[in-house]
Amino acid sequence: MQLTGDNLTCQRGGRTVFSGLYFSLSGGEAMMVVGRNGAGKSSLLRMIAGLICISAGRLDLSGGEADATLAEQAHYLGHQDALKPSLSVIENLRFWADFLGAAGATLEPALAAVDLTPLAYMPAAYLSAGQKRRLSIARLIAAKRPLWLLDEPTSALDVQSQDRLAGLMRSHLAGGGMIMAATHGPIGLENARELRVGPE
Amino acid sequence: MSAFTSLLLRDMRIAVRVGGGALMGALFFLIVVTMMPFAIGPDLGLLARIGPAILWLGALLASLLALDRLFANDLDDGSLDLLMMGSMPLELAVAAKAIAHWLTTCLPLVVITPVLGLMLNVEMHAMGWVSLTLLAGTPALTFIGLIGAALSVTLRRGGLLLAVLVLPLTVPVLIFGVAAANAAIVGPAPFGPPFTILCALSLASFVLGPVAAAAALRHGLE
Amino acid sequence: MNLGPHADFIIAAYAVTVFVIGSLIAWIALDYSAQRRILGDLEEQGVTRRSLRTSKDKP
Amino acid sequence: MPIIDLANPTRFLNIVNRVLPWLAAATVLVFAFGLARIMGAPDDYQQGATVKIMYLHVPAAWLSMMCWGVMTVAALGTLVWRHPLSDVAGKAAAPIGTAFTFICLITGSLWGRPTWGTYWVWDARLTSMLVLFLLYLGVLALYWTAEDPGRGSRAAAVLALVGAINIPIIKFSVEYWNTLHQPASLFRKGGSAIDPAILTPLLVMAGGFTLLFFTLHFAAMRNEILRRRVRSMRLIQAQELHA
Repeated sequence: MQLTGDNLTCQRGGRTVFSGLYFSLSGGEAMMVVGRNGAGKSSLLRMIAGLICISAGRLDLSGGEADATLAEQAHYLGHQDALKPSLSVIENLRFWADFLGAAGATLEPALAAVDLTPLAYMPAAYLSAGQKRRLSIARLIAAKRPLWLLDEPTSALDVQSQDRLAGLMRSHLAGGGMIMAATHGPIGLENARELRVGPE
Repeated sequence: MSAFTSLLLRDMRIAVRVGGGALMGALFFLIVVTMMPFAIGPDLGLLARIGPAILWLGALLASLLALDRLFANDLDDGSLDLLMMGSMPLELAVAAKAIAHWLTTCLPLVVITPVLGLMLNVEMHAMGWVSLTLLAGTPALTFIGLIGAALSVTLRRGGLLLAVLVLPLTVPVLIFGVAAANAAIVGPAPFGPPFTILCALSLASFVLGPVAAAAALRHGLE
Repeated sequence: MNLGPHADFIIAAYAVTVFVIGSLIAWIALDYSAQRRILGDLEEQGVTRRSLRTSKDKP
Repeated sequence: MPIIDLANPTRFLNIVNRVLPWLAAATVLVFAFGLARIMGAPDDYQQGATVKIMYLHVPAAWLSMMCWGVMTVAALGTLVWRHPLSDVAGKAAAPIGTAFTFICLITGSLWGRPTWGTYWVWDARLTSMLVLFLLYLGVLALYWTAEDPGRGSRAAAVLALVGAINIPIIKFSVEYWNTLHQPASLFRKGGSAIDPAILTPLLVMAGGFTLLFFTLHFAAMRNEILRRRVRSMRLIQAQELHA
């Protein structure tokens, strides 16, 4: 399974954010997208997730499910947590698991993986920023998708939760998954390659 | 549970929980209808004559204004991004949201119509006909309004823009809805033709609305 | 007692009043037992309020 | 008892637990007495037995206005003195006031059918009650929409105060509007000189409704205090697990 970007260009509001970007990522590999503020790290992730159009170039995922688009095989963890405050923790998770992945996914392991099991029936409104982030991460576990697109995944997480996230990412890679993460600092993956976006 | 039903149930659940807007449309409808006699005067004969028209106008405004937050909340908390990444076509996801909205917001409008008709001195049997036309016509309003909701959310503007975009598109629904109601109540034209056209409008918008709204969302989001 | 020709309306008025007040009472009673139950569950899970003083002498 | 004692929700809960059974018993007794008097009350020479609806309609109207008064006082408590129980009192009163206003409207319309020949007439008093009903629904909607109880209470308190100032103006305007369109008034309910045989049961029923209001209000306040405890305990639970 391989994701390749070929001469990618991103234009937003008439401004070229980045151009001529090449990369390739194979199963089991992680890639850190680095660059200055405004260099287009988030734009690149959103482009791969199919949320903004590709101005020029090609994106290709080979070796995945034949009839699924790239966006349907990717998880996107953005700056917002996509949680509804009036729904409980488990209701939020069940909805995204049903919507994004296989119906009837088991949610308990996903909740346990982010250590939210005791709060399963609490409305999401009561959660702290870090707990909301963890619930958002549980979505990646509950619905299986090979490509994880993580935009600043460690924001709002304490050290312990960052370690837990690193463990989850490692086991995702070990299972043949791929990770692309936009980040300003280390997120606990040792063999990750770097992809620099925008000017040095 | 399939993605479609899970989205439908989730939106309905949010609407009826604390902070949701399930009955707000019905409340707005009640207030609009109450305001009318203050402008027109409490003449019961006159109110009975124009009652069906008042009810239709009130239902039109209530069902459109309630659409304002349909996509805006999902945009604000990032859910909209994920809704576009589902394995289900975006058109279906949008349709699920619209159906949930119709069930929680427009169905209550139809249910309280007889009570409001009572206040406007519309006769008992006439109220049944008005409710029936609203039941057949409000899906068209919701699905046409869906397009406006999608357009206004991509521009990150809500409220009046939605009404400005959508109200002209609802003219046929209003014409045939009131025509069908009046035909049933006072005649002399038969009830069948305008009511059939009203149903046809609902069915057509059921197809057109989600397709156009999904297109607006896809092309509008950057 | 003779309610005259409009007995239906009088009975309906009293019935509606009883129904509305009855549902209000039922809602308040159900809400009370629900809140007590949730409080009991939370206390069983070992959650204590910041003002311990008040949680002890609750009936 | 000094009001400051009541500021402590736990103290208030203890008092409510002690007072509520007595209050409920008194309500039942007064209602039983009132209903017995209504049975024996004479019919009106014009309206016949339908005057019996008045014993529900008029007290419900009084109580719906008194309830807004309670909410106004609670609103002052919330906004001016920041009294912890005022939020609770205001929130607990809103649904009860809505229910009484609803009773007033429904009984008015059921009384109107035999009297006027139609269920609803845009008569000045009924219309004012309808506007009051809409105001109540607005307050309920505000509580319903606000996810944070404190913010919702303050918003509803402002609305309650604005409403209290506005209600007399609304009443005046509606009366003006009504006379403008219908110079000949339809039928005046009650009348200036009420027969004591009718007045006594009316006052007894008004007393019963007042007792009922306070019974329900105290019980609803108790629920609201418990609900806030649940909320704060859940927040603590979420916090402890975060650590």
